[in-house]
Amino acid sequence: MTHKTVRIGALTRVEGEGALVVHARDGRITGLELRIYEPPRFFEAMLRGRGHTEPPDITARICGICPVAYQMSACQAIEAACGAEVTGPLRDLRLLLYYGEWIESHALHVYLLHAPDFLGYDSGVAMAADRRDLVERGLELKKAGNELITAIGGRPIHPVNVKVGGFYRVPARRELAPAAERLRRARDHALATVAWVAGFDFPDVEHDYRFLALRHPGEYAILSGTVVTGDGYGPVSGFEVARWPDHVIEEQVPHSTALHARLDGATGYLTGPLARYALNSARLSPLAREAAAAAGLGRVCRNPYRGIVVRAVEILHACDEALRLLDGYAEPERPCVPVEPRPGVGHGASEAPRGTLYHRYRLDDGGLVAEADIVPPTAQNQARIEADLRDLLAPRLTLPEDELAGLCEKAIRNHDPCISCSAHFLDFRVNRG
Amino acid sequence: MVDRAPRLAVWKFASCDGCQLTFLDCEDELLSVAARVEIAYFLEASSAPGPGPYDLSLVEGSITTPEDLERIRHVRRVSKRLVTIGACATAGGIQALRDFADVKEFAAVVYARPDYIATLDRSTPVAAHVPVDFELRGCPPDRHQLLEVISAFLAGRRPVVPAHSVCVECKARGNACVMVAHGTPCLGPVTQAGCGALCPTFNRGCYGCFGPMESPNHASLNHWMRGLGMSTPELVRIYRTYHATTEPFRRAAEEAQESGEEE
Amino acid sequence: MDAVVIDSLEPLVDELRSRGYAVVGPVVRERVIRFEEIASADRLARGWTDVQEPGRYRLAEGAGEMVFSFAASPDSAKSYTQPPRQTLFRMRGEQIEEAEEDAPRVALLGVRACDLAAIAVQDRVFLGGRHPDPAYLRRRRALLLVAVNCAVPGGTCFCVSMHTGPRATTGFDLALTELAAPHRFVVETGSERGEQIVAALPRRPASAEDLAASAEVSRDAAEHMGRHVETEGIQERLSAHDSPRWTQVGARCLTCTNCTMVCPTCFCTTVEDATSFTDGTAERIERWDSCFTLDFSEVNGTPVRGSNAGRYRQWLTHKFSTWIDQFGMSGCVGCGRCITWCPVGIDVTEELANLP
Amino acid sequence: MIGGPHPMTPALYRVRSRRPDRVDTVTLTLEPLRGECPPFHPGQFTMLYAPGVGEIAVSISGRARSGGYTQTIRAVGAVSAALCGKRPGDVVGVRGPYGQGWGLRAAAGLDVVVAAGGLGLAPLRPLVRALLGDRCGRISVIVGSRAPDLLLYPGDLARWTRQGADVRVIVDHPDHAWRGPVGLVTRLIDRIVFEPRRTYAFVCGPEAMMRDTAAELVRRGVAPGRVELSLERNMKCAVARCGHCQFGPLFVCEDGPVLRYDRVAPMLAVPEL
Ligand SMILES: Cc1cc2nc3c(=O)[nH]c(=O)nc-3n(C[C@H](O)[C@H](O)[C@H](O)COP(=O)(O)OP(=O)(O)OC[C@H]3O[C@@H](n4cnc5c(N)ncnc54)[C@H](O)[C@@H]3O)c2cc1C
Ligand code: SF4
Ligand code: SF4
Ligand code: SF4
Repeated sequence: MTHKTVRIGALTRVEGEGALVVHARDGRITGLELRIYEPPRFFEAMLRGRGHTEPPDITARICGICPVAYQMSACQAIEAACGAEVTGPLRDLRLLLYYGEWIESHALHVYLLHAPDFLGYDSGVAMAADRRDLVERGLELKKAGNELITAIGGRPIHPVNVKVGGFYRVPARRELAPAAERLRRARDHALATVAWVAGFDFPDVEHDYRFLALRHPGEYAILSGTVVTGDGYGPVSGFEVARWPDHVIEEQVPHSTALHARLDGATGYLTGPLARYALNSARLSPLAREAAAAAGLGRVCRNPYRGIVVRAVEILHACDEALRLLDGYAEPERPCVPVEPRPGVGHGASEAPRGTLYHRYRLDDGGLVAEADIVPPTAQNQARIEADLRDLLAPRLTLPEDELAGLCEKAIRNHDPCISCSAHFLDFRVNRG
Repeated sequence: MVDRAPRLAVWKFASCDGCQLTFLDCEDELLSVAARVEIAYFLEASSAPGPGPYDLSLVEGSITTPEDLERIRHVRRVSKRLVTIGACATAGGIQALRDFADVKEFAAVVYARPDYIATLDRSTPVAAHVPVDFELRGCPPDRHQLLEVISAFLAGRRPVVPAHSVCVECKARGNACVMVAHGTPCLGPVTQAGCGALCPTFNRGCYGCFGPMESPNHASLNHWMRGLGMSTPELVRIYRTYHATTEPFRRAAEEAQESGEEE
Repeated sequence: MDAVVIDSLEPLVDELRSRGYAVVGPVVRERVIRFEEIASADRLARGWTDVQEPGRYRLAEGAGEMVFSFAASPDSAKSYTQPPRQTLFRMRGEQIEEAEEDAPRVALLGVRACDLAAIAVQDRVFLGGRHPDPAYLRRRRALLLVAVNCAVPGGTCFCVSMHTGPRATTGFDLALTELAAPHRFVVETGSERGEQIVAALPRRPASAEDLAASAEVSRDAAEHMGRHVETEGIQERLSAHDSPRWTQVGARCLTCTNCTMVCPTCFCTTVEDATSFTDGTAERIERWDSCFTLDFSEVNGTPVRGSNAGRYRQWLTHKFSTWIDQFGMSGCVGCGRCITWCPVGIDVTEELANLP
Repeated sequence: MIGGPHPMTPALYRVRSRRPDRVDTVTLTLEPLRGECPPFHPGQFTMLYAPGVGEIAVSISGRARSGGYTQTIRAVGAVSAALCGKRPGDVVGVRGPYGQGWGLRAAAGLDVVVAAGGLGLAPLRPLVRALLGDRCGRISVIVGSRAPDLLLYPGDLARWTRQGADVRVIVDHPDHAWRGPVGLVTRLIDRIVFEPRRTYAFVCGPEAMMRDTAAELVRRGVAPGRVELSLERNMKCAVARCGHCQFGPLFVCEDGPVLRYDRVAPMLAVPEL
């Protein structure tokens, strides 16, 4: 009888703190726990009693990597609860801000966190010693995203200009000009990035994923849409964001401060770039679609390692679309639409760089938050990541442990899990029961 | 003595990762910094953590679990200088709102099995447990200030991180006061500078994310902001966000409550 | 040159621009009258006025075609004479080089008599002592001043008390008085530069009625000062260092520095050091500072003026009393900015009136 | 006409020699890279710039034989520590000399009391040297030091005694070897001989020490107009433009640092002035 334990004490090059423990006996995996030991921060509990204007700023603090995603989902959920809607140029400005975050976050992941895996470096900085040109290109891309967020939101992390109903102040066209200038160069970098990462050596792995993403009639959905699910081959089914609680249920597992999500009773679905691409690739900008085809992505990509290519394509799409919006930008007439609080429930979802991010709020008679519920992407993906790891390890258990550990870390990084986000969601109905 | 590059470590406790990301957001300077210092421990950015001791440790996040309490002592032991960055590490962060509530009830709201969750009753700043050489404020800290702390450390000078109010930067930036001109309540006068007066620049009142300035006069400001239409609960909430448990903001919220009762 | 009349500001703005001046004039931005660069006279804040009181400023609709129907803007000439932040020098290895920041030619259109008086105060501070500042002189020479005689003093103005206005008598290149029905400007010249510019404008000589109307504007303005200060015996009154009044105002003061930042004569600065990661260059920067910060008076790790009362007393006594000892003139020109822009409405005139 | 360098731009000087005085204190000799050291009056100070770290006010404690300034610096913070760490050959920035020095001439023909607390001896050192050089009256030098091993310039003190001055030292915290008096420097006033109505006094040290010493001398009959103190205030520019060192109507940098007690006594009595 042989016992084997693979341990990764602290996952590196992921956002937040996690660890992995795998137990095997007689060549069979008996336990696999992706542990999220990110300390619990109790956001949903803290949100109770706060004003209806506060969740965008407060929930931004859940994650410094994708604060805009939190702000957008929160705003939309509250606007929905209050019967308000942000449309037209103000919505475009929100999209622009969001594209900035996509570019920034994806560039960070592609260049500084993920690419070193394929090229055999410990870090982006180590990679810069040999390939400074590449790292500089990545940093320039990242900076282009950050500048766009800064021009609209004030700063890249926890932007200050986002408000329920729109913005506090809308930037003048001339204030956006430098960011647009930089984006033009970034678009070229993004094109080069797709070609570059497409040439990496990818293990030949495919999983039969069940995907979940937002879908929007006119856009490669980021800011809003309906929820669609499917396997990429067959037809998709969908539901309104407001029906989310009927379909997605979370449960707590003992080894983690995060919860696992189930979709219509089944665990292990995937959200994020692969899901978006599989369900919405037809809506990518023409330039991004071409680049994806040239990179050999096909219509659906089921190889998690190729996630890096999809991310690169999404950077390109974001640059391209942001430029289109910037070129047509006319300063909105007013910075925000009025949002009068009223008792009720609102749901909001948007596509964070790592996947669908859902918020739900119930406001009380005084316009204060009575309940809050947040389901971040990594929590949804955790079970699926564990499944990926089982598939990866099962045939390789004879390999030395440190080699296995290395393989696992890479497989986890494929999904760019943002562990900071995953440590704080719940479903009130479950807990109330 | 052999001249070697100073060794830098970046540590994370309960936080959103934003402060560390601020470091990675220094796109123009990152590689120059990496050339001057050895980034010896930075889990988010590197899978080759070098062993201690470290010349400079940047610590993000607050102390909220029994294990972290142990870990921060370890960090102190292996660090020559320890600089805390961000609201969580310097003030307990937003998660310190648990201090005003019952953490067990909080856990019960969030988790079906709160017994699985190991957590402390309070979220505390690093300085509550170990000596800290410098505290850099902000939720998140300002990129330029972060670089300034690192370069001041390298040059052996006191970092240029003034403790005066946001107003100083607001005026140097050429803003008109949003409170005076628009009647928008603003915490700028009681908040420490550093952000470059971002919120007023975007026509918004400061919400205090850099924490209390050196000599905050919240009683006077509260009185004025009431005149601008803020209610007692609104006043209490605005101080109870990212720096809620710092002494001045804690007192500011209490003052608002007390003066609210008088009226 | 005798006073002339012009009907429009357009040729004046164009002429100034053609002479290489960036024209900076009053415009409406974010519901406040601000001074910023304009490309044409259309941009000016025509038809707007302001309502100013302690701690409160509101833009309001003014008299139709009038361009200058408002009082002091939060912007004074200070940002141009003494920028908020300047690099002093850079040092690399054993080389030191002064940062000769260029002094672009700027025409300030719409400065008031109090602003001119403030510039005179700054001239005394930066040029009149033992260590004159060549950089200040460069900027000062590059500044062309087109004054406007105040017609509508604000609720916080008291230039009459400080003997600095409302009429511009000296220190300008050009001085305008805006008159209504018909809308026109009486232009006086105060320098050779000013005369050359006027000579290039379409103009006609000012008639006796024009001049009388212009004088009437100032007489009327002088009668509508929002505030008053008794300057007689002011130094004696301010020597009451232990008055309970200081504690009272200290309880209201936020030590936020706004009053000193908007004051056109407050000149205090501090220095910062910076070092570059890439080439080791060291830089010294001078930036606005304020006697309301704790660092300002720190000696051996403790501030000399730790209390709010102590800091407020320093500001008020310096402005109105010890400034006279130091520079032979008052540090206050009566523009009222510190009253309007104090976030909690502390009023220097009221504080002075309440001293024993 | 106004031209030339900006008043905030230092001249570059090279550290010629460095002498550690005690654990935290160092005396540097500084010589200009170009040209000569300008003349100075005892009691004046310079602004010393440690490149990239900052600039602080430091009194001139003497002129070296080579013509350079000697300046004694105690490491209390970043800038002073950086200056203390400078080695021969290093370059620093120097502005000045600045300020009003000691009223050497006013003391002519009178008994002189020189009272120093700690580092306050630094600006008094060139004064005592000058006094000993050109006059023959009674000179008493009383020095307070926190501990015996923190005493500054022991060699100078011995030399001054040989040259006829009455030099006395008192410490706060004696060690076993200490045989001298213990306590505050004011206690030494009892032990020295001077004719109060014909005495001129120069005092430098922590503000409380100066206040007490001056008050004691005046109580004994020394005219307040014949007591000089050297004040310390926060200084960023030393040329009356940064505003930091204001003391009532005075700019300590230009009107001081040496000021007559009759002028400043009422102001020293006002808290937070
Ligand atoms: C006229 C004059 C003469 C002086 N002569 C000497 C001398 O001969 N030898 C000596 O060792 N010291 C002298 N000092 C004191 C010396 O200037 C301070 O010790 C020094 O400024 C401390 O700066 P730091 O950066 O090392 O310390 P920090 O405490 O880190 O100082 C930080 C900041 O505070 C300010 N600051 C703190 N203390 C003082 C102070 N006492 N005066 C002015 N600014 C201060 C500095 O500007 C500095 O930027 C003198 C001061 C004055 C005003
Ligand atoms: S203005 Fe205030 S709340 Fe806004 S970024 Fe600055 S410190 Fe934070
Ligand atoms: S003290 Fe106030 S009124 Fe006087 S000049 Fe300054 S800002 Fe204007
Ligand atoms: S007087 Fe007013 S503006 Fe000046 S520091 Fe005090 S509160 Fe701020």
